[in-house]
Amino acid sequence: MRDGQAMSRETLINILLAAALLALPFVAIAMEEPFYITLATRMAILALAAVGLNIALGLGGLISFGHAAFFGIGGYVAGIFASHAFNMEPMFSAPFEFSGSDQMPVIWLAAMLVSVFVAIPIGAISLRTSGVYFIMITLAFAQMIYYFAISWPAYGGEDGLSIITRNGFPGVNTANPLSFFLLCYGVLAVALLMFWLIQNSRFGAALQAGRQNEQRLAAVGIAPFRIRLVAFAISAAITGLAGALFADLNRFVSPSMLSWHMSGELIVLIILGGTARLFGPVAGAVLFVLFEFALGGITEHWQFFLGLILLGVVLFARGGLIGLVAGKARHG
Amino acid sequence: MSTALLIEQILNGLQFGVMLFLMAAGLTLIFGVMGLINLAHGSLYMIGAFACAAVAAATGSFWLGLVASLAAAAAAGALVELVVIRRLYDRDHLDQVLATFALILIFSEGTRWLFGSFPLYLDIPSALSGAVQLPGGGRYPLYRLTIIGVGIAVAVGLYLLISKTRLGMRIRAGESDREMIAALGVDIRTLYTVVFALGAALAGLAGALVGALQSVQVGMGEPVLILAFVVIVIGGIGSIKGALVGAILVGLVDTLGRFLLPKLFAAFMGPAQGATAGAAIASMLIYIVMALILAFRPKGLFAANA
Amino acid sequence: MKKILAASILALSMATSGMAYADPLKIGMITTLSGGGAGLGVDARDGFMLALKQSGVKDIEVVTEDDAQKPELAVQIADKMIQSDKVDLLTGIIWSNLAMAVVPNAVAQGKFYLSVNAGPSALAGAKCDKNYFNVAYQNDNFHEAMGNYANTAGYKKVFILAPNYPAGTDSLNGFKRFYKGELAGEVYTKLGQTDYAAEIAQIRDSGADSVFFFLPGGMGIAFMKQYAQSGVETPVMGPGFSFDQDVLGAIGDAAVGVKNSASWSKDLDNAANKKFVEGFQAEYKRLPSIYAAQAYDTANLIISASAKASVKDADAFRAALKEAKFDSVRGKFKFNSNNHPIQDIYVREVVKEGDVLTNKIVATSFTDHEDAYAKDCKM
Amino acid sequence: MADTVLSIRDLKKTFGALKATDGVSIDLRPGEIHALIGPNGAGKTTLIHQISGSIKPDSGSVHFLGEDVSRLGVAARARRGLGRSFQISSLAPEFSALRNVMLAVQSRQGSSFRFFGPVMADKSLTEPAMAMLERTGLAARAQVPAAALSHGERRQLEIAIALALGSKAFLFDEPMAGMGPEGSKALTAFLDTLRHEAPILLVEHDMDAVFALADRISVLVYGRIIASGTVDEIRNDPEVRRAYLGEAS
Repeated sequence: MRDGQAMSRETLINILLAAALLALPFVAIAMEEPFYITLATRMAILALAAVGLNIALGLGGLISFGHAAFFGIGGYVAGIFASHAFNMEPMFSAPFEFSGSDQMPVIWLAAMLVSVFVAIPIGAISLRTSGVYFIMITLAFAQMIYYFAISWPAYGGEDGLSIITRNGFPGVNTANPLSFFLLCYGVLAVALLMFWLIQNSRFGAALQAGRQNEQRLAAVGIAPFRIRLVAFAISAAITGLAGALFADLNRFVSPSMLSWHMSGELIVLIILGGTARLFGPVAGAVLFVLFEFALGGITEHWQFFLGLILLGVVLFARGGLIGLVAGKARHG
Repeated sequence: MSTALLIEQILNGLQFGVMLFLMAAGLTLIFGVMGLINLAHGSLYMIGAFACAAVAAATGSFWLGLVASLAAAAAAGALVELVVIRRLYDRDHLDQVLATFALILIFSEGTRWLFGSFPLYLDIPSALSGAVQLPGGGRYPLYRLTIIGVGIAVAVGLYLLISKTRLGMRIRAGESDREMIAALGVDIRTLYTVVFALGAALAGLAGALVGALQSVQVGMGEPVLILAFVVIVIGGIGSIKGALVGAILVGLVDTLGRFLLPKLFAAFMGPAQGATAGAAIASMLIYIVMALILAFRPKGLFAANA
Repeated sequence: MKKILAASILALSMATSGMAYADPLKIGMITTLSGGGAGLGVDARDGFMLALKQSGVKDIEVVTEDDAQKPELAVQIADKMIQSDKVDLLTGIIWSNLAMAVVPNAVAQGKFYLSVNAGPSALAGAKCDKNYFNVAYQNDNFHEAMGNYANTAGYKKVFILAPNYPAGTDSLNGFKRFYKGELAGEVYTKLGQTDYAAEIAQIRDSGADSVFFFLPGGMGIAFMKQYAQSGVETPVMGPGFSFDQDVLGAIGDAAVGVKNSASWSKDLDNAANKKFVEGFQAEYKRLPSIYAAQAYDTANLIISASAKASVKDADAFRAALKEAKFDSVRGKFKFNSNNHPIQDIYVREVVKEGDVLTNKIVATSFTDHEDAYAKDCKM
Repeated sequence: MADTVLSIRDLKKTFGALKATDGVSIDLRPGEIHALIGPNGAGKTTLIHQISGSIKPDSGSVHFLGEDVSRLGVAARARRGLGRSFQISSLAPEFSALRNVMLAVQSRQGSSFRFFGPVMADKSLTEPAMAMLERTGLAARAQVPAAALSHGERRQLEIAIALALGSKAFLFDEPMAGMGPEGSKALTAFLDTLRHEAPILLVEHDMDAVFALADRISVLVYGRIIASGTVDEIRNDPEVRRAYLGEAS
């Protein structure tokens, strides 16, 4: 029963990871290092974005090199809504007048809807291709949106858009770093639960079968295209939600959230933690933010060492952090 | 708009396309033979440019620099293949993306460590300065014409190499059947190293040629890398012919789009508005073209294995 | 009573020796030290540190971190410096988009921010803040100066060119604000574009009598090299960024003779500048750029203010900053109502001194120039 | 056409200069096993691909249960009850044998867009799947990942999946390939009973099995059906003997 042991070990690691991330801000308060709360929030939000990508990439085998598009779209929804609400200018007047919102539930919903709205045409075209073509066409769409954001003057273009005060959430003082962290952590927990449910559902079975063998999926009468398109849209919605939170964390959104580096980083988070693992994105985000933070403080050439570490992970730690500690991926 | 200007812009598009071809040829060759996605191809381009600039500054000769750029990029390529890339052939694309993404970080920061933070100087050789009279009254820089010539020469050279030589036969065999080539007694590991070094050398050559036109600085390879990927995807991954056609297409579309779209928009929206709106669409144009082509031909124009 | 007296005597003695301070001051410097834009950040950091070293002050501590030219990373570093390192004051950002990300947050948390380079229009106008001081310029200033210069130089038909992003459109708007002639063409290029053959062909075709361009960093280097190689003879001008010490080496002789605008030049004749240029060359074995000069001024402004007031007394410290009583390498320097400089802007020409390309001042475009946004600033 | 389950009319497909399928017409009637034989490279697998929908023919039609399915994709044809096994086993390798079959059960039930409810706890999926594994003799291997199954077991699993789909016709592409004599014998017996559930279009090289099972045989050579008839007719057809059997003997 090696598999059984590995499974329980992975569960144990997942629990430890979840507890550690939750504990970090409280440790920060005890140590009087409030910045670590920000760091923990960043970890939670990046993990959330990667959980979204993990649905497409981990479960569906759809290597999207353009998920920054949805991350940025979510961010811009938060920024644009907030700026209209702040200036009390209507965003549009027909069919009804709408002046943005500074309430997170409204913004989150909009971020997810807009992401899905954009993901469906992108997915519908991209999913006609596969392999490297899919990687590159998703990148191309993200680049289109990136250049559009840079040259669109209405919302700051390259300069980006500031969110003057962090958007609110009913009953929560979001300006308090700890409260905002807990909010993000809660969203992450819900997303992880959703990922787990999907992974074990009928939809998840079809999605994963499609990754393993597209021909087989079609031969049992399930069209891979529709399954994948829905997965791509769900994936985009979660990453878009993360983008909205990221904008609120930084109180700022700019086209760099849409850049191909960002897409690359999201992929890095997943592989670093362990592809298609429930907590892979969490492990990846925690590690990546720690590396970035610790190395940036040590040397000006931190990117050089970050590169070396990433390379080491790919070459010698297949299956990422969780794979390294928990053993081979489970079957089933 | 005069005919001379249009001819000049078409030549500009051609030159840009040829430059992209030098990048894309190596990328598509490496993908076709080894099935590897190499994001670090832009770093090899940068290495070529830095090697050329450094050697040209030390010796005063652009030509020595050019030789150095080929040597340095090929050496870097071979080294990377031996140390890192060869472990990635039987991995999925995901691992390849991450590993070569990591290589970009290492190469970029490593280069800055070595050469400092300021852009380097590299000018075109005096023998190639000046302009050539075009039919129709225009003038065109000799150096850019030379780049077009080099690109065509490389295209012909690659064609001959692949269709007429033993190495080319092995490359073709490697593309279609890896096991067969191993059975033929060809040392496939050496073949892969050679192909990778060849692709790297082409990138280095492009870097050196373009370095004389542009700024030799860290990160210069990344925009070109993305364009080169667009090119090979449009052309059909693994196809040298596709890379050539895709490169020329992207070069022409991008150059003419930048030139014509703002004029078009200005006719409707007025000069200042039209200039920004036209420029915005122009910057997205090649990606739009790529999406359109893939929507109708999901494996590009000349898919190698169709 | 005795203690206070002793302290004030101490302070007085230090003030006279030019190294006075009231309280320890911790500065967070966020700047670009990696990637393609690292040259500017390195110069800014070096200029800043040179001023601290020359002054000999001991109680100013600087923590420096690399923002990799990424806004999100800059925000994170700013948060860390404010929350963990407990800095009193932030500075160092080169790029406008990073400044827009960091500055509003930093001042909202009651910290001071002193800009060594970026001067986006929003922060000069509607979004100005009492704790935000720009020691460099407002983004439009150098472009306005070139627009004004184009008139005096007698240009009637200028072709203008900038990347398609906010600083690019601001730049061309700044130029047009003062330029009175007609435009031979107005072109926006892709941000990060490296091949300008198509644009140069248009310039040649347009019949322009001169070209004004704003293409920061590698874009400007590429444009100038290609322009020189194209054989087009139309004179070129631009803001000083594309002709400063950090990039001149890479452009080469193609830059010689080009007119450009800046608030500072190596040959400005004043004691502070002399001390700066000589000190910089001795310390770093290269000529300083305008980024180094602006950062050097920023450091000296901070030193002058901290000698007068403790940073813990924000109102007093702010007043001391606003007085701007320091020896600027730009000769004269004072703040406008929106905490942006009122200063002279010069026209410089690229010249060759021995083997080294550098600038010399040939004209003064503006005297005591203010930016166009001060009226929108309600402080 | 009321008594034909599957009716293929005049299919044509060329790859470049190669005529892979050159005007093929085949019928499959209720309760029969129709064997398709032919030398290597005759175009048998290409033909199966066109019938199942993974390759588009240049011209011709495929009718299934009286409906023209020529324009439908693989999944749509499978949903209508066209079950197939592959020449080279095609399974979800990381999934257990049970989950591979459950996927077919899930498809037959018609809902793959359920995002909640763990499949392994869903008796409406596990029980029918388990029943199919029992029928094909794989029950003991239910929890083994498909990748770890033996060659013969994978063949059996493919058939279990086709059964679970509730197929109304089977396309089996060389199900005996790579099986030992024991396995072949068992499978032959199994297919013999299966024909009463749904007719089978059988591509097979094992001539003993073909002659034991087939009601009718069609011989495909260079993309053309050169002969079609009962076992005896085919055995005695001079053209077949020359083109195909002659080569074999």
